[in-house]
Amino acid sequence: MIKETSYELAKEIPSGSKIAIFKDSSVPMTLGLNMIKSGITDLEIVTVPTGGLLVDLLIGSGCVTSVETSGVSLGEAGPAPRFTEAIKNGSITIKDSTCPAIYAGLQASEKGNPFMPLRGLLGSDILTHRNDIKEIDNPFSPKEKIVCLPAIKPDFAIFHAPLADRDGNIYVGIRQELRLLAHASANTLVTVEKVTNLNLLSDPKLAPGTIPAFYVGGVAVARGGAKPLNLPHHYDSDFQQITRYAKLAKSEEGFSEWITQNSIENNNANQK
Amino acid sequence: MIKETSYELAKEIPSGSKIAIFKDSSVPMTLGLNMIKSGITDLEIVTVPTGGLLVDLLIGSGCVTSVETSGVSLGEAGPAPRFTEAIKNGSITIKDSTCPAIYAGLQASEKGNPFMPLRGLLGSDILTHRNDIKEIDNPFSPKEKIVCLPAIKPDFAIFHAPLADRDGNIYVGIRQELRLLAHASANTLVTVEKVTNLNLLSDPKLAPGTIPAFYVGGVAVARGGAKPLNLPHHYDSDFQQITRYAKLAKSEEGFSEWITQNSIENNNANQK
Amino acid sequence: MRFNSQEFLIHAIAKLIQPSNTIAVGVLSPIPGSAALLSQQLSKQRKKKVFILGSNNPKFKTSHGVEIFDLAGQGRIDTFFLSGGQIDGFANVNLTGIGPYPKQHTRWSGAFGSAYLYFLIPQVILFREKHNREVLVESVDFISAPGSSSENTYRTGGPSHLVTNLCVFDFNREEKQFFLRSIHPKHSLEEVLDNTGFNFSYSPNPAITTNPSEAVLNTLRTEVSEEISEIYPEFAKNTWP
Amino acid sequence: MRFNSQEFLIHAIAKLIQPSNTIAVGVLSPIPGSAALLSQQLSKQRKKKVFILGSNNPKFKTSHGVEIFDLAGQGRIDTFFLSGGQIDGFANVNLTGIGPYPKQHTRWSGAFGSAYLYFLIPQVILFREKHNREVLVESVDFISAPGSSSENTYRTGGPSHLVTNLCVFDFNREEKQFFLRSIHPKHSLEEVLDNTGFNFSYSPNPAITTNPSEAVLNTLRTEVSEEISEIYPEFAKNTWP
Repeated sequence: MIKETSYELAKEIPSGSKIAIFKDSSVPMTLGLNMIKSGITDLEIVTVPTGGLLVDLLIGSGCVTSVETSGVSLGEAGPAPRFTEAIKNGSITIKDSTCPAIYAGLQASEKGNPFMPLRGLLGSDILTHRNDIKEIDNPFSPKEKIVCLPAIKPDFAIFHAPLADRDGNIYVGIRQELRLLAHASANTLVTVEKVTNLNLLSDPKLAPGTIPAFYVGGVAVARGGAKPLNLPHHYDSDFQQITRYAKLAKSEEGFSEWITQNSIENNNANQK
Repeated sequence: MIKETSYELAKEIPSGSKIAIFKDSSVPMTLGLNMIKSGITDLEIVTVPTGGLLVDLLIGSGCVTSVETSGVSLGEAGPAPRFTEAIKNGSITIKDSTCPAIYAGLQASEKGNPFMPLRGLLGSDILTHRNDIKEIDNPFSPKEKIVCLPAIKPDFAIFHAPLADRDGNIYVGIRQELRLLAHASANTLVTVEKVTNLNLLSDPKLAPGTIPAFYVGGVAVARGGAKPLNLPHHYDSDFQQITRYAKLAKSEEGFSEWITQNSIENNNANQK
Repeated sequence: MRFNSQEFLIHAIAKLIQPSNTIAVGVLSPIPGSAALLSQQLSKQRKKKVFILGSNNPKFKTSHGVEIFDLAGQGRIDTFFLSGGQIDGFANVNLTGIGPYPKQHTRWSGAFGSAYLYFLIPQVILFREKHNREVLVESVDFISAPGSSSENTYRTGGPSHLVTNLCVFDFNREEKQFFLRSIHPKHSLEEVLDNTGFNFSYSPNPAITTNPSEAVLNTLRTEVSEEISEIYPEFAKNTWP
Repeated sequence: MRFNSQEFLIHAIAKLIQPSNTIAVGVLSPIPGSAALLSQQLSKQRKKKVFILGSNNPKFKTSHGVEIFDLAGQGRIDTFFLSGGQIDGFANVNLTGIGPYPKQHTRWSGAFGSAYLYFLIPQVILFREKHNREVLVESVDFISAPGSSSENTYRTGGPSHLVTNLCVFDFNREEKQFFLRSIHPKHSLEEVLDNTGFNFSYSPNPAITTNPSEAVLNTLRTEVSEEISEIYPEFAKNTWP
């Protein structure tokens, strides 16, 4: 269950996998950089519900074939340059969505349901371009059209969390969204700041914020594994670093420069 | 927000209300006895997903007009005698369901969705007798019939919890199901063992197990408010007391005897 | 080594669920629960997962009441157990009651999760100790959960066996019929036929259900009895006094 | 008392949302966020609730990312804000991009929650500081979220106003058209007409948007600036240096 390195964990993910990534406070940056290093390709990314730095990095590194998303940006640091560029030149397939539709698709998968109905979307061009979303008559109000979203079933949920125990239980605290990712995905791989000998589910204070190991296929320690993004109560976002990325990544050359500077070294103990 | 007594809280619930009650570890027995004392009638009970002692008490006291449930029993103490009797003599309307269908109906309401699809149920006599459940063709696999459950929208969720703060935030710990009840219901009334001056949402260890006050319409202290049922980490079920109820409540006279012995006194400080 | 009837039934069920990786046990099911725990003990190297509804032990409980149903929907549960006030020859289960609905003269608790889990868990074992013509009927009065479904119903699960105090049946899903797998020692085919209200197929010389070995009994009386006593103290006290 | 343009716009928006009990603010929305907080400060006795996405303050955050959408679906949110790369005269919003889809030559982030929340929150205020013909177009290139819907669409929400650096529009849902509610001081009807790419109705002598009072400015510069600086430190620094 507990892997030696996050590179080992990254290698568990085959090319072509569908991957769910939560939007913030838990973005597995170290794991993502290790995936890039492992030479992974053809990923189908599902952003939950939006994406940022990691999604842009994976796209810029040529690892991605499609993105299902409600939006990708670097937040206050501006647009996501590699995402924007990939859309313009058609190098990735975009499945535009809206936040609650991504949640609903995952919730359908969580329940093992084939679909989830949802209000909204009708009359939008998002719907026009999503042939996989169906319109039906609301069976309880037949004059109403309602949208049915197909279940979204990722092969892997990946995220970074503060703490795991030896059994593979993961403490996520208030990030209850990660529970949905784990339930909806066939497998869940997690990097953590540290591993405790305590059983997280046995502590009544920690249990409400703990995802049981049953859903978890692998764990690796990656100290600072969400940097330069934040992990609440551990470290804040490094806004300067993200802004620097936003500027550099406007060109492919700049992007390569950033990647080279930030790539994972085998012998970098802090990011193993 | 914080009421003086749980009787005052009970009086917030008008006759005819639809009430959601979770199956265990949080059953608001004191509040329920106060509802009986207040003379409430015509309740529509939704058991989440099954019911026990409190539901039987409310039925036996003539407070209930209908029950939507996956099952009512006293667990190891045997059948729920007043429920069984009420079914036989037709004094309540029964809406038989199955556990995940009750959850799905509440989850539909939580999302503001008109319905939720669910596998199962087809070919059962439960479905035969539930005209409010619709069958449709699965829009993603048209040869498949699938059931659509209407949203269940209780007027009130009522439960007992270990702790509230002055603002009305409620600590439920691992009882995350109560969050669903609060989200799905128009209003939530809660009795607690005690009220703390600390803000529960500000403590990162307690926040994952806390329901925000936004959903909560009223709170009252009721020490031992789930007795004779259990509240984890506070007190266990009183199996003898429940068994005694199971025996007595087989007759109306015995039921009245139990109610008289256990009814809420105005001046009973421990159960106020 | 001597053993009691509970130990015998626990072992009989444990043998049926041995291949399964994830076993869920509903409320008020001490014998299936013990069988799941025994099966887990007997295959420790495989890291079998057991969920027991009603347990407060983090090892066996889910995080949310809906989770067991979600897990079944996701296909992550291999084995589950159901009982019935009535069970018929088509493996239809009645947990609701007898008589014209809704004012049934005999009313049980209700369907619980059966009307969902029976459709979605590949191996559902029916277990009812009391083997007589009142329980095992030709046709149930009320179908809480059907034993089989038409082609337009999504169904990945259903009945696999029926275990009683007399015998073990296999359920043949194609033929929608029970087949007598084995008779418990000291019971006879005649006894089974006399006490069963539905038709079932059988060979003229049915197998005999295996007794638990000494090793199994030891495991039962140590690890299993300890674990199950947390959830069913009364049952544990009666079975292993 | 002097004030800056941010303060003016915050006040203009706060006036529009005064009746509302529950206000939600999306990400990257410092001016609407400040307006929500101002409105909360100005009606303390009413216990207004403000949700601010992206805030880590328990006072303003939800417990789960999906909760804001669920709350909207439940009808528990009165007011929300949207912006747009393009906004047209029918209040259609484009947050996606310009050019033939999907390989759009101008690509923005994406629709975020707009394609849902616009349908379900009764008062949605469109806010875009930049008032010109590139933004306020006759017809958007891509409808991320439509301003109105046909009768067979469940819609309890939609556009109520559009606020820019020049003026405030009301949106008339029956006529599917904007009406010029007021022009900000120092700006003219001509300027609004020149810079708006869509037709709108107006009276020949439009009202002038009210300036914030001294009391309002004091509240803004104390309570509001303190609260918003937790979420948007850069914005707070620039607005109240």
